[in-house]
Amino acid sequence: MQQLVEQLNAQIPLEGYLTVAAIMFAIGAWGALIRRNAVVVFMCVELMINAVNLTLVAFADFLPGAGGAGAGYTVLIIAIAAAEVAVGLAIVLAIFRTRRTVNIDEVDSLRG
Amino acid sequence: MTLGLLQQEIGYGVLYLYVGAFILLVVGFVASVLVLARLIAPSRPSETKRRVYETAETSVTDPWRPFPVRYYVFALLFLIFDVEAAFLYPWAVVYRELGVYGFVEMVVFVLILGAGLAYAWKKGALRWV
Amino acid sequence: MALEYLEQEPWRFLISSATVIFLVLNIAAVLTLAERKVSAYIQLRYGPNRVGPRGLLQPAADVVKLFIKENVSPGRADRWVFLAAPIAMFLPAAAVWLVIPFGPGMVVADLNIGLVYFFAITSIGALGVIMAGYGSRSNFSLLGALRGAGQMISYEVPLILSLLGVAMLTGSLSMVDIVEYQAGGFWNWIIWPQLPMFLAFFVSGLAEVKRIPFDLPEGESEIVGGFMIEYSGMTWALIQASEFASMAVMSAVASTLFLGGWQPPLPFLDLGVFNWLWLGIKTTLLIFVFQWIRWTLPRLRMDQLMDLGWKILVPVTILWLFVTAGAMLVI
Amino acid sequence: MPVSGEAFLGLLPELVATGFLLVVLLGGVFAGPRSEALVAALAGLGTLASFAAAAGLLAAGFSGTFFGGGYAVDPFALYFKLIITATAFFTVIAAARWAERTGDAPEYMTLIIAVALGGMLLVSMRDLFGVFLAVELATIPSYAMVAFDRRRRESAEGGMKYLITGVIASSFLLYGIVLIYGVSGSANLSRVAEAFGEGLSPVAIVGLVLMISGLAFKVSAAPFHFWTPDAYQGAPTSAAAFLSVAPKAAIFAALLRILLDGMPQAAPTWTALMAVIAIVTMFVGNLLALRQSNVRRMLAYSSVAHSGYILAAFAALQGDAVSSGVQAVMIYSAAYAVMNLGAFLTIDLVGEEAKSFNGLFATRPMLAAAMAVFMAALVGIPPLSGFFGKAWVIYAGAGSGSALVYVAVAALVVNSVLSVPYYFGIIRNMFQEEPVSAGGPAKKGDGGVAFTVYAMALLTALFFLGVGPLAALAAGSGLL
Amino acid sequence: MITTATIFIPLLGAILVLLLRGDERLVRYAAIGVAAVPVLLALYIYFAFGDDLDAPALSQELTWIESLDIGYRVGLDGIGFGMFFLSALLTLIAVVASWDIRENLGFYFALLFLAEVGMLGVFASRDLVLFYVFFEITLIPMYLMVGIWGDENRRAAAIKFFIYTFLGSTAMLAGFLALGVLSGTFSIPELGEAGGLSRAAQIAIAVPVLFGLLIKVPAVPLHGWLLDVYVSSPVSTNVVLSGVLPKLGTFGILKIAIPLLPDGVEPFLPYLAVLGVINIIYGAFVAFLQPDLKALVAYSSIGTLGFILLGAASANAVGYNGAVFQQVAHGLYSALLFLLVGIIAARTGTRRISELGGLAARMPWAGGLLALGALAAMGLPGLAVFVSEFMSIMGGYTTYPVQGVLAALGIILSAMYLLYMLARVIFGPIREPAYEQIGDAGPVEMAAVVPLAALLLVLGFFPALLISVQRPAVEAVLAAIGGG
Repeated sequence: MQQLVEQLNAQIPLEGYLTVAAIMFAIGAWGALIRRNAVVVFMCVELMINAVNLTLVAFADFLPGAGGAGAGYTVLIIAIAAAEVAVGLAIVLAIFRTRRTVNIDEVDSLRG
Repeated sequence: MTLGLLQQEIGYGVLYLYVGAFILLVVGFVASVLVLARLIAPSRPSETKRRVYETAETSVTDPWRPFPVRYYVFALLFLIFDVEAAFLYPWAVVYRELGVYGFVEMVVFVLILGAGLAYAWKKGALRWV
Repeated sequence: MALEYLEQEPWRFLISSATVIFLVLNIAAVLTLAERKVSAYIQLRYGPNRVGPRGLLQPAADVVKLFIKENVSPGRADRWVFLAAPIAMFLPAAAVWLVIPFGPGMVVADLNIGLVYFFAITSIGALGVIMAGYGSRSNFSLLGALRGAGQMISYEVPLILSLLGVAMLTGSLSMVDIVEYQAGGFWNWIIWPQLPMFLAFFVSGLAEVKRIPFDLPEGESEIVGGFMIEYSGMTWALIQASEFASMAVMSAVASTLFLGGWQPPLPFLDLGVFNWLWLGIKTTLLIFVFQWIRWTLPRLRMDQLMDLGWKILVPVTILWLFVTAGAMLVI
Repeated sequence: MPVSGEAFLGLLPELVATGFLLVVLLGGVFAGPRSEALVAALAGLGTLASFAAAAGLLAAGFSGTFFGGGYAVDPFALYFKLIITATAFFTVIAAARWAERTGDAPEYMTLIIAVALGGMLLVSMRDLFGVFLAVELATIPSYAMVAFDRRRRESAEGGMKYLITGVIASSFLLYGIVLIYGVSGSANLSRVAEAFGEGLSPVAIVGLVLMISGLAFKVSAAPFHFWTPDAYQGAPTSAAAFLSVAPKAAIFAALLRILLDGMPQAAPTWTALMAVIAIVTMFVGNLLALRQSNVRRMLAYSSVAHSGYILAAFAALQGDAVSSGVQAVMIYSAAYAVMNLGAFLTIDLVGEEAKSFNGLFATRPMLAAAMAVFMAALVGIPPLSGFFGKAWVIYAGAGSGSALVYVAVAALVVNSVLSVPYYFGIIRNMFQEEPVSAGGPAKKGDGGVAFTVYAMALLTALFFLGVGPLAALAAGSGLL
Repeated sequence: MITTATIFIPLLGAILVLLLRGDERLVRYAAIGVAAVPVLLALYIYFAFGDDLDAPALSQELTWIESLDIGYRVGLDGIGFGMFFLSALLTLIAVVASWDIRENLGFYFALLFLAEVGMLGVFASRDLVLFYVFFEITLIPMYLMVGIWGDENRRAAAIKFFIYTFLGSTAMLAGFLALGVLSGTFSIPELGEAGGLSRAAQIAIAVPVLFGLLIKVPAVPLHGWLLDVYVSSPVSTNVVLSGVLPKLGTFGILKIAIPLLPDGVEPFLPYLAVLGVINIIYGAFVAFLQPDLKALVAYSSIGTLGFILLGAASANAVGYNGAVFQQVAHGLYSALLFLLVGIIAARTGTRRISELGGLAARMPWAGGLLALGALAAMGLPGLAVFVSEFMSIMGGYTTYPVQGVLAALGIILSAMYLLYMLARVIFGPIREPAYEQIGDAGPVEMAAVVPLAALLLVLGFFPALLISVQRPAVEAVLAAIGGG
């Protein structure tokens, strides 16, 4: 048990966090670029932003002298992500009202 | 007191493990209750039972269609104030150390949000029609 | 020193967790009876009095009945969402207990962000309601669920804002610290400087747990049960249980944050390890107030409900936030 | 960390803008439904006051850094604040009547001020997270501006495309910033510079590339340009005009500060990157612009091309040319602001199809002359404003002493020629074609737009008179 | 100050004619009045400062972009003065000759005056950036003049003209800026004195600069834009287009490329001479094949421009003087020929050589002057062109014998096609009965062409009138590049 606790409290190496975050980011980016449903794209973007937040918090925890700066920035980033999604959903709603679809490929009156 | 001290000693990594474990425990428990009920309870399905209940009338519309937009407005407002809280709580915790500067800063911050609320109010976004 | 206890730690956790779940279920069960009894006394009736002495075994009978009842689900429902909804609703009612200190040192997990944990877990409830309404694929369900979601997220805002004062005064988000802060007698309880906040919290809490006069998602007389219309048998039982349990949670949190938690009202009433009794008493009182309100007030209209939340509670909490901040600066 | 009085003084333009933002929003809503004139007046006053504050600080030679070195108010920043507030002011004038017709004038004006505010903060940021915040403050309202016109369905569509690409780009930018933060241990540019001085780790390079990609997205540099035409075509004209000018200038300024203050040691890496991006961007913008018959799209691709020209100046930020490269970006931003604002707004008075410009000289000679001035300026004919921008880029490139930059400069020359057909297509339509009989260019514009167009035409044409002082200002900008 | 006034008076004129609404006659008179002012001022300068163009009264310097040492610096010298005067004169003549312009007359004159600002400015500027700015100012007015008032082919012609010359000038600008950044100044006199650039740098700069200037001339492989524009333009535009615009290029070579980049241009000089010869011979051959009278004149013009290149490449006093002189001579005769072609075409309704014939009988004056122009073009002694072509060939022969001989051969070729043209158009029987009715050139037309013819004769007999002015400047250049 003591061992378990020690393991749990022993720091997961920074690389661990970074790798997980990078994978999350990649999945999010991949999804955001290939998915056609606007709402799903937003979800993917959220995934990307949260991957970044994870990276940030990990850095903040590991960097000597970073203090609470990293965590503080995370809160700001969350707020910004919320704002992005709020505006995004409003626009998607406007699109849906006129076209009854949120599929990006079907929204194509602008071309050239 | 001993247990509290203990938790400080063992650190937060374990505490969050507890949270996760507890949530799993609850979910597992509830799920097993459902399974148990399924095993015990009788099951005699019929077409009528499978219909949707709508005060003695057959349902004519499918509820899976777009929601009225007003829900969305409230969701947005909630989002704004919820995120605001994320800023206010850290501020609140260390408020004693901040002094006048912290007070003024918070007043400005909250007033700007208040302006948002006033705007929404005046625009009728808070009216449930 | 502490490391000696480490060997016991998993057992402590398992036992305390099981206790909490047991507690939650029992509270829910007891409250079903209490609800009916209170309502009966308010309405000058007897209430359940057949099963066991004074009807005390009624909850057990109910459980048995519900266990053997058929579980009917609508044919076109989204099965998994439908089944997951009760879990999602039960979870917050149970998980908040994790951070509530029952007595000195008696807490399952003393998170340093207990308050934030409380909000986070509570807001899962709204998700459960939406899942129930959406998963049922019934008009009434969805109507109720949407109302519920609108109501719960709207009242989440004053709920969160109303606890800011607590955080400011105590300088901590840990429930344990907050209770410690209120030691020394009832005049030290946070309710006194934070009375408007407490009222806001209490009203929002009522709305959060969808109790009358805020039971629009359920709205028996108009949408005949709302989001839980399609549930029956054990799934219905779970929803009911979680409703009662969340009422208890809300009361317990209110007691902890505003009424001193396990702290005795007067210093000489310190019961030592049995201080959890004080928490129990306070919580019970608050639950009684919940029930009292339920059987006294009529249901609000949706627009009244929203107005109350956004146009009264939110401004009031913001105002009192300024007052608190200013007062702390001056004093 | 109390804020000193000096910081309040330095933040005056931003504070004024913030105050007016709230006043415009609430004033517009609370003053009742028929208060559009008041709203426009307030918004105009706000941007003007902000401009005056920035100008005052600049005149007083104000300079200082605040918030732990994270926010710099120096002539460089103030110069860009002047550009931003001035374009915001003219946009407000041009948009006043239009916004009135939509019925949501307070919101539109608020968005304009918000974008301007974001831009103003951005040009002063010396902290990478601050940069991100300011970029978002400038772009999130701009999504709403693009999607603002509810009467045209293209508007929401353009807004959605802009938004989706924009938020993805923001994520890239943010990831890059976080990685750089992780490598440096701080997001403050001074600390970043110290950390980068000790050598570039792979993580730092990844961060740098991600960050530059994110910012390149926002200035519609290729290969991240594809949102530009859709967004500008869908957007209300005033929004397209403003967004193609002010936020872009701000992002270029921020990029300059980040690269020069934050990672001078990595210059070989990013100048090479910039050179490649610049060359590709120019060609993509011009080649695609050649195919457009819609003037909005044409101008959108033209703005892509101009981003390429400006990025060429970034490539030149090496050797002896650093100072002249900075000047090139500064001069180009101002030059581009006046000419592009005018060119876009002319669409409001004429029409968005190239054909609607036919015979404009016969029907409205003054307007045709103004548009000809804009087109010629965009090509880079002296002594109009665009010429000085391009000349400065070439000047900087010539002094850089790098072969890759010479290639970029050569590409700039070739692209300037490549752009002649589409800009002069408009001139040809105006002067050489017969007016279209049906409907024709008789679209009734309003006074505010016309005023702005003529003002911009005048500024574009007389830019050469002011270029001397501007250059002096740029040379003493304080950056480096 | 007086130079600045001369340059910018046409700008005021442009505004004036735009503001004048209504009577076409009034506009014409106003335009003539405005256009006459620079001519008079130039004449005043000639007589007052003819032997001392460096006089402080003529030059002016204002700071413009201090940080890069770019300034508004103007002043005259011998190399530019001839063209300075000619630009003013040809603009006046173009105004007089604008009889075929009916629509939007005021706007046409405004553009013409704007172009005049640019032309005068180029020949007077003493700053590289200013030079470039003036160089480009001519572009848009010329584009619009061709594009609006030209014939059916005007759209393509105008844009082609623009793209070609813009490509050239932008490349030239890059060269100028590189020169400025390396030298630290853009002042032409200072650059002439400083000179310290390495040979490699000079070559690197000379390439784009020469490229740009040669397109403007145009030297033969780069002349693709010329024919369409010349043929499509209205007559009065032709006067300026052929009389002045090519000289912007040659002047750039004579005044900037060779003196400021001596080492950079030096390796290219033989090729420049070759290009000149190619121009001469190619122009002559192709002119031979043209069925269109205007096209024939256009190619003849290309041919004679070759002598300027040859003379410039010679890098000796005779050749260089010839080149400078040839700029003016070419301007005079080509403007004359284009005007006469216009007059003839207006009367006969055609420009096809095969459809013309025997015009001398009905139009003795116009026909005679056409003959005079053609004789000037083939370098008949006694006319201005002879002087300069002879000097260019002599100078060229000294340095590059082969090219010199070939150039002389070119004169013979040009004589052949010009005489052939004259024989077909002026002499012989009257080809169409309709031609019996046509009359000779009217007084306005005569007013436009006679001064040119007169100047051709005057300069032919008294070349010293101009050479004395240009000689000091040429000698200064040659001293600077070490030729002699």
